[in-house]
Amino acid sequence: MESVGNIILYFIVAIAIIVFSVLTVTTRKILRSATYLLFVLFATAIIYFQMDYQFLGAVQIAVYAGGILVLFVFAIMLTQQPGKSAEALATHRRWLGLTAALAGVAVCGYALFSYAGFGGRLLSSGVDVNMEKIGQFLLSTDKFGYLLPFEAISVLLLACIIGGVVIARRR
Amino acid sequence: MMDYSQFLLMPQEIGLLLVFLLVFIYDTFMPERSQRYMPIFSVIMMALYTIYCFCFPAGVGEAFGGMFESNAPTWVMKNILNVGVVLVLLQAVKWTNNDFVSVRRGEFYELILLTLLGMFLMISARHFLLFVIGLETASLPIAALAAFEKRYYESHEAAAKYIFTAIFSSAIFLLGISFVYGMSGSLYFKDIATTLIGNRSALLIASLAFVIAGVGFKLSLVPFHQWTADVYQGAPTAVTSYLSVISKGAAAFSFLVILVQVFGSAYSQVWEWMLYAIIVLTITIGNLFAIRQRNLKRFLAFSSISQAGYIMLGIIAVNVMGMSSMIYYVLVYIFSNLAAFGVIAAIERQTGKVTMDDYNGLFKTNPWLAFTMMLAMFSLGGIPPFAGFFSKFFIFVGACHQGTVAIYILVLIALINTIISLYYYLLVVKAMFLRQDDCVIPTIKSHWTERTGLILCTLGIIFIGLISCIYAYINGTVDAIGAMFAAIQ
Amino acid sequence: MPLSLAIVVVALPLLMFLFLGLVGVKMGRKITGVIGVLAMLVDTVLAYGVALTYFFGSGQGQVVDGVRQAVVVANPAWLSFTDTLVVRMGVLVDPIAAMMLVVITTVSLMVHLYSLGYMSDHDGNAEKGFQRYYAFLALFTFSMLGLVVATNIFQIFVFFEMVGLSSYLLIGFYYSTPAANHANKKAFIVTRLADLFFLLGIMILSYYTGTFDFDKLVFGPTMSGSLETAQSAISTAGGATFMGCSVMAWALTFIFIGGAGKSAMYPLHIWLPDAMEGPTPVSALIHAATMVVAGVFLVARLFPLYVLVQGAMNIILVVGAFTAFYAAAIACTQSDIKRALAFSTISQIAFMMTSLAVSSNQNALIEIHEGYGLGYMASMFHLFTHAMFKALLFLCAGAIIHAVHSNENSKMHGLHKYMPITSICFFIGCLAIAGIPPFAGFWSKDEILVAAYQRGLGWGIWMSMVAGMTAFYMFRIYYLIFFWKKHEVHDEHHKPKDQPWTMTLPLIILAAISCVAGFVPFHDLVTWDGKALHTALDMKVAGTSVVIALLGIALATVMYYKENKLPERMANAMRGLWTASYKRFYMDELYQFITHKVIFQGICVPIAWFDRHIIDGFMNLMADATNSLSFGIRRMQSGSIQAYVYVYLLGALLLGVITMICVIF
Amino acid sequence: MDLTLFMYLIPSLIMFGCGVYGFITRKNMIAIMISLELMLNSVDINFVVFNRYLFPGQMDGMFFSLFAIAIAAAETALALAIIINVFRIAKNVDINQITKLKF
Amino acid sequence: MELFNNILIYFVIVPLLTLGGLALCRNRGIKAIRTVAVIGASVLMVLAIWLVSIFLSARAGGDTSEMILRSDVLWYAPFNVHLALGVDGVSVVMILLSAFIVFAGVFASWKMNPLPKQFFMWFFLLSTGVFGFFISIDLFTMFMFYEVALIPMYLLIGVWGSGNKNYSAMKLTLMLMGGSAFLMLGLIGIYFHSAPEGQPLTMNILDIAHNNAIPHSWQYLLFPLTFVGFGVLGAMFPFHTWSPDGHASAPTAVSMLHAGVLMKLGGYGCFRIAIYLMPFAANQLAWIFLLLTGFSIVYGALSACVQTDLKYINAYSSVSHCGMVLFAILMFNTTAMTGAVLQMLSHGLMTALFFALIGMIYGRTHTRDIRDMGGMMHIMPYLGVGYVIAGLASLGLPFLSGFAAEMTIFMGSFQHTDLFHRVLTIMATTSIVVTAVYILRVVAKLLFGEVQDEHHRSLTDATWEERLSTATLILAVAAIGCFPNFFINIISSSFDPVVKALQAALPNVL
Repeated sequence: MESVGNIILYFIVAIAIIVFSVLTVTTRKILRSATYLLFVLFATAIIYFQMDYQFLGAVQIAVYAGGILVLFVFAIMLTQQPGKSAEALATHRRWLGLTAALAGVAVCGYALFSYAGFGGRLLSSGVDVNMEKIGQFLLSTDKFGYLLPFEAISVLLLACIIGGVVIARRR
Repeated sequence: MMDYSQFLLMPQEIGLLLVFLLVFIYDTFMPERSQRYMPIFSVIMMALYTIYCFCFPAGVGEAFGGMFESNAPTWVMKNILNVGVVLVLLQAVKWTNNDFVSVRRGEFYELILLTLLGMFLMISARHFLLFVIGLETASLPIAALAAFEKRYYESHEAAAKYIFTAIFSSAIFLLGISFVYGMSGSLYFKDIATTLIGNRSALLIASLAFVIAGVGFKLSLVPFHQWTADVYQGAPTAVTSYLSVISKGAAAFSFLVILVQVFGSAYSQVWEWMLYAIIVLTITIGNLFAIRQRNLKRFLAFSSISQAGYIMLGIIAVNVMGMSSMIYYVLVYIFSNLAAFGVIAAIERQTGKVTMDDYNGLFKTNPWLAFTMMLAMFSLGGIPPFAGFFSKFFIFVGACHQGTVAIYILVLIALINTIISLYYYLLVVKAMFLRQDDCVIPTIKSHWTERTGLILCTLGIIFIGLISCIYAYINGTVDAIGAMFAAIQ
Repeated sequence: MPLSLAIVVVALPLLMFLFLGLVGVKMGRKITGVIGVLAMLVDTVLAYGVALTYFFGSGQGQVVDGVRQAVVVANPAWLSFTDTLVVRMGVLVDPIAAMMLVVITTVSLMVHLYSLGYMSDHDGNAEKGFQRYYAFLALFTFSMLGLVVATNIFQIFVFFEMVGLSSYLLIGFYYSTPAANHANKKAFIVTRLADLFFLLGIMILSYYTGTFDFDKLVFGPTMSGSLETAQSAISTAGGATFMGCSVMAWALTFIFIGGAGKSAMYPLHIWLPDAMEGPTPVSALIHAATMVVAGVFLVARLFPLYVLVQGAMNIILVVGAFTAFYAAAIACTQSDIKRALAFSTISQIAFMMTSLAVSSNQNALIEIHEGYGLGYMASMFHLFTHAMFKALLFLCAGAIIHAVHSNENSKMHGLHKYMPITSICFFIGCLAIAGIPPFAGFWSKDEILVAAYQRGLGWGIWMSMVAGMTAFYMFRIYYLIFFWKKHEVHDEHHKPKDQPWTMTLPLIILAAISCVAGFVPFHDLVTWDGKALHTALDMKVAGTSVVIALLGIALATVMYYKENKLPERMANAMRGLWTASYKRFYMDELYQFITHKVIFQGICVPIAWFDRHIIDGFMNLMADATNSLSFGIRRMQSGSIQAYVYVYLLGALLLGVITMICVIF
Repeated sequence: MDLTLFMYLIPSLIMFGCGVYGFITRKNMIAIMISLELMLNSVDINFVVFNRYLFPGQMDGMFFSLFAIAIAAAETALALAIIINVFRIAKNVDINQITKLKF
Repeated sequence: MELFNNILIYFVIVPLLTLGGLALCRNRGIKAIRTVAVIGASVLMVLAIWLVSIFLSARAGGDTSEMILRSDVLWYAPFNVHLALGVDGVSVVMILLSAFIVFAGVFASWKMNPLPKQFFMWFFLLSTGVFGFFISIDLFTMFMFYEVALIPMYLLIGVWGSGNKNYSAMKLTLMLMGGSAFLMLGLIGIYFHSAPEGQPLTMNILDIAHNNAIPHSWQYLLFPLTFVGFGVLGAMFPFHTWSPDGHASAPTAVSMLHAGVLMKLGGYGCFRIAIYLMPFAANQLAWIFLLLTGFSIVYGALSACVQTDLKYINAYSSVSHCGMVLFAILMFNTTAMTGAVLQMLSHGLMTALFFALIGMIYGRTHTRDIRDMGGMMHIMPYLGVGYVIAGLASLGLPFLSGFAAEMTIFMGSFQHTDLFHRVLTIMATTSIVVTAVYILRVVAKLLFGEVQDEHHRSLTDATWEERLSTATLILAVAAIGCFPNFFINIISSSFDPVVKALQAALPNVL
């Protein structure tokens, strides 16, 4: 039996995610869209906290909300054109999007809900996810250690930096 | 806890990183006047590294708790990619020295090397996280490369199309992996495989579909292929050639590893038929679109789509013969396609012409270029005695080794499609040899690097098939890991 | 003289052909002609030597116990189908072969000699293609000789083709003229059609009997015609039937059709009149004396088999008897002298066929009576005499044509005054063919009529009637050429006259032979079983036939000796019949219709259309369909990322859903 | 009332669906990027939830999400750079404008 | 190297060396090019004649093995692909035929223009494929050489052809490649059933035949694939339509080599692979193909009757004659099959002769429409006589090659005990009349009659190289016609294994 607070929190988060997700993709103003995305990301962070993954939640807020969204806002500002703040949607496009989204949700939903292994699982308590553990796993070379991906993603980021340089250069 | 000696199992990756660093240092710190030797420097470094890799085989074993695996086939595959990259770089030397891109030429080589590193990770990864990182490393910088020719609008459009589709596909791929994770609780291929035995749930099928979609994007399998033509056409030719051969080869190999090692138990009835449908669609649609293309790069894009379908035949075979044929096919495909792209690049660099009609009467003015192009087309079309014939034959044999009548029918469909493909390959030959035109491309003098690249490709096209030890060697290495096909059900 | 010289007799013309064809064309025209004549002379001498040795020589064992045996001089294998079915290129000398050697070489020599003059203009210069002409003559002679000495039926077929070829080449000697061009094609194709049946016949025959060789089919252990051998050959077929008839009947009928094509039996006769487009000496050699009797020879060769297969023999009888009349009827109205002679030839060959066919007997094996085989002998006899006098007639016609430059008898008339020698020779020929004793035709035709009467009264009367018609039309031609009215001389410098000696000499020789050939003792020498046949002149038959012939001649004299209106009136009185006869009963038109309208327009053209538009169209359609499909689906590649992604996602979902449906449900 | 696994999957799924919808319908390229962020984010939730509910013993899912966030950041950075580049040359960010390469 | 002690390998090496020699020539050095080509072709001819004598002496010396001059070098170990060489009587005569036609072809393309060097290079690549096909007894190498022989056609027709050459070249290449697509699948299928369970798979034809391990159900699948695959090249109805267009557009020497030798690859493959390796299905399914081929014999001949283009006439005639080849092969007895090989020889030589002559006439008149020509016999007697001889050979005159071949076929086919086969044979036999019709029609229109075009009067007769080219072929045609037994003795014993296999597969046949 969950604590009532948890349940209420869950509903708030769930509804927030749903509502703001929908708003993100339906609003006509791009800046608003970015803002709604921020709310969704925050709500996601709350789920992570609820799952006891505080570190992840923090990263979510720091990287996503703090980093990526700022990027978005900069990009929006850079590409903003006077008088063209709103975009109109073509109806056929909307139907396309709707069918694709619904089909995707239906298929994934069916697949997930029909899977026998998920039924009735509850949140187990007493999982200790502390920073020390995370740090050690992150730099371990044994099984369940993540040293190699850690190194690899640095390469990825380096590559993206160089790529960004290539793109950003005037010439 | 921390056993850094495990890095010794990945000499190729580390070596590549070293090459990258050298190139990076050269690019960053060498004086301006010696910058123009930078491309040659990178080519030489890459070539030396490739030779080194050939001479010193990587060890066999697993590292990082089974996250990374090095064995003979991965070593061979990486070497093949190395060779391809050397050729790509060689052919790009002159292009990167032109005034418009010379400023960024260092980045070109660096990005190529980094994406290659990503592909190495894909090939050796036995853990989904590492695989995803490898995949992203291999695909994201290519968007930057596609946008390399800044003066052309097409280059930007190609980059945009590529990056959007790539991110979308990675999202789909991650969704699929999340389902897998939900079912198995692990990201290690081996652990997943053991927990998935006997699993025929809808979730598994959905996740398989998404995983196939995610990797199929890299391989440009139908229906995940539509970015291919636009990007190939818009991107600089050097990038296109890189994209069409190297990243396709790496993706094909890792695709096989994932399907066999992770989903091996779900072969029959599940991904067998998925691949079946995809192969039929890929080969057919690729061919149908290729027929009408006038732009040679776009044409080769569709041709490469259908070639990917043939590569898939080696995967659906799920046996040693199929896998070794697939690796061999990639090797041959690298040489054939790079020969074609080399000719296109050489001509485009000097005249800016890339459509088939521009090639009318090319044989009169540029017999050697036309000859090389013809060999490339014949090899792609599977005409003996060129290497393409052998690779095609072997991959069909490999597929048929699976034994069911359905596979025979699949091979028949593929074979009928080879006729269509032959048709459009011959269109190029026709333009060069049969057609006459008033404004023929004038006789051009290609740079020695281009020429060297083309000669190497030509030699490859002619001799890879005739020298049997190459295939025999690949087959031997794959034989060593033949046990992994035992999990197939 | 050894019989093995027969090989030389056959081979010499072949060598001449090769020599004249390859070397001769580089030499002078006249010299090649002379060489050809000399070679032919040698060949003739050798052939006579062989024949005389065979018939009258001693010590070679040809006659054993009163049976004249065939001698196989050489028989090398040429084409081995299976171990038993082997085509051999052999040389066999037996009575009819020896007789044919004589006939062929004689006529050929005459024609060779005659052509020296005929193939030259009036100043004695040889025509263009002279060498070619002699080469072809030599080729023909070789082929015909090869045919008659054949040791197996397939060899006969081979040489059937070869004589067909030579005939084709010689008819088309003046290949620039459309008529010759057309005629040789027609001749070849019609005979080829017949040869098709011949081939089928051989196939059936060899399939059931397992052999081609005459010594297993028709020759007994004594190497002479033997009904027992034939019977055993037939019985190997084991009574197999096809569509109600025994396979042997089919086989032999087909083989007869092959012979009928060469021998111009109705309805395969249509090529022969057209073949007259060739040079006249060629007509004399090929289309009167030798090649056209190949069919008769063929049936004679297989005589024991035919005797036992009643059905096939009856067909021959009916066809022969009808053709004899039919051709004679047409000959009565033709204005082109060569055509008239051609129909005469057809009629006479039909006589020979009929003669062979009347020999058969319902109970042949049971009662072999005295006169049995008379028809055979008569047929061969008539073949021999006919060759001589018909060659004579043709050569005379050639001389006339050479003199007046036309085939039409309207351009001739009254030539007797200008060409007396020719006229006399022609007259002798006419008497011979009309059956007036003591000329050659009388003797042979008399035997035929006797045989026909033996078979049945109806057949006898029928044949006698045709004999009468023969006399009539021959003299009609004779009178129209040499008398009727005064010759209109157009050019005083080129008055018709007797031709030079090269042409006249053969006429005289042949006329002489025609006078005496009737006295050759054929009944002793040429019989189907090698035994001498005892015959006596049947005065009843001989008498009537002479009377009928004289009546025919008398009628011709009344109508055609002097210019008068009688023929015209008679023609008008029987306008329909006359026109039909003149138009050869519209057989050519019928053939024309079948070949052009039915086969060409009705089958070939539609098939060619079908091939181009349906079969090839289908292949093109597949290519076009692929192309247009390719064009049709190009909208899929719309250039919009969102559309791409849509396809991507739906593709993945569809893949999943369909697999789910298949796997789970 | 229990908070089951599914209750967390539902918002995640809807988020993903919204991302798909947004990708296909939006015209502004940045808006499309935003939609993609939704999709990537929903996948992260999946991983975390699966990890926490089903396999709490290990932290694979959590780590995956961690890395996925980093990857998403890199992707976004690169994509936005390209968008801006396109904006420089095409003077707008309308996705319908970049359909020159087709057929 | 043991391989190089085998004379057979030189049939591949010599054309390749010639190819290399030509590559060294200068583009404009026409003399050098000709010299190299002639040397290459002559060496091939000498080799072929030598091979015949080796074969004869081997047989005379009591060597009764199925194939002689066997060599075997492992090539692709994983697939057990060998470079396996060996010849039996059929291959020997086919090699002889090819050598003759290559020789004649070189002279027929003496004045080839433009790019003579490239032309001869492709030409010799083509011959490499042809010879390689005939000397191989390994499925893979056979197939490889087969395709090597096909593809040069595209350029040879496309670059040096005439008329609607682009279309024709493409059509020909695609249709033949389509056939080889079926073939490839068939070969792969055969490979996977080449040995009994537990034994290593093999590509060696002889081993496969001896193993006789292909399950019957698979034979039903694989036999049609292989037969149709080869049948396309053998111009089997309804897959023959590439032939008229292709031949019409091809340059002389290419038409010669293609009709003369390449189309023979089809018939050869049909019996060596389809029938020999799958006797059961061959017995069961033969009737379908018999109907098709029997039909195409008459069909091709009738179609030829209405054509007006010389090459089309010949192409349709080839359909008819090649139909006869396949028809006879399907009769499954030694005589008919021997006839089929004779017919291949005969058709090869006389069609080559035809195409050579047509090319020479076309080179002078610049038209191939028989309606525009006439009386050529006056103008170019040598070519005219050659044409008549070719025509006579085609319509099956004795002492020329066609007769021996066709008669052997008809006689052999008629030996079949089954009524169905015999009726079909009778149907096929009718073609000899139709053949006569169209051949004589052409001869009459083209050679005889009046000269149609006054310009033609100034044309010249054959030059020395043209004479040499045609004379070679005429001699060969006559040689086969005059001494058929010589060839039959070489050929017929080669069919014993095939016939035995067929009998073993279905004892109640034959």
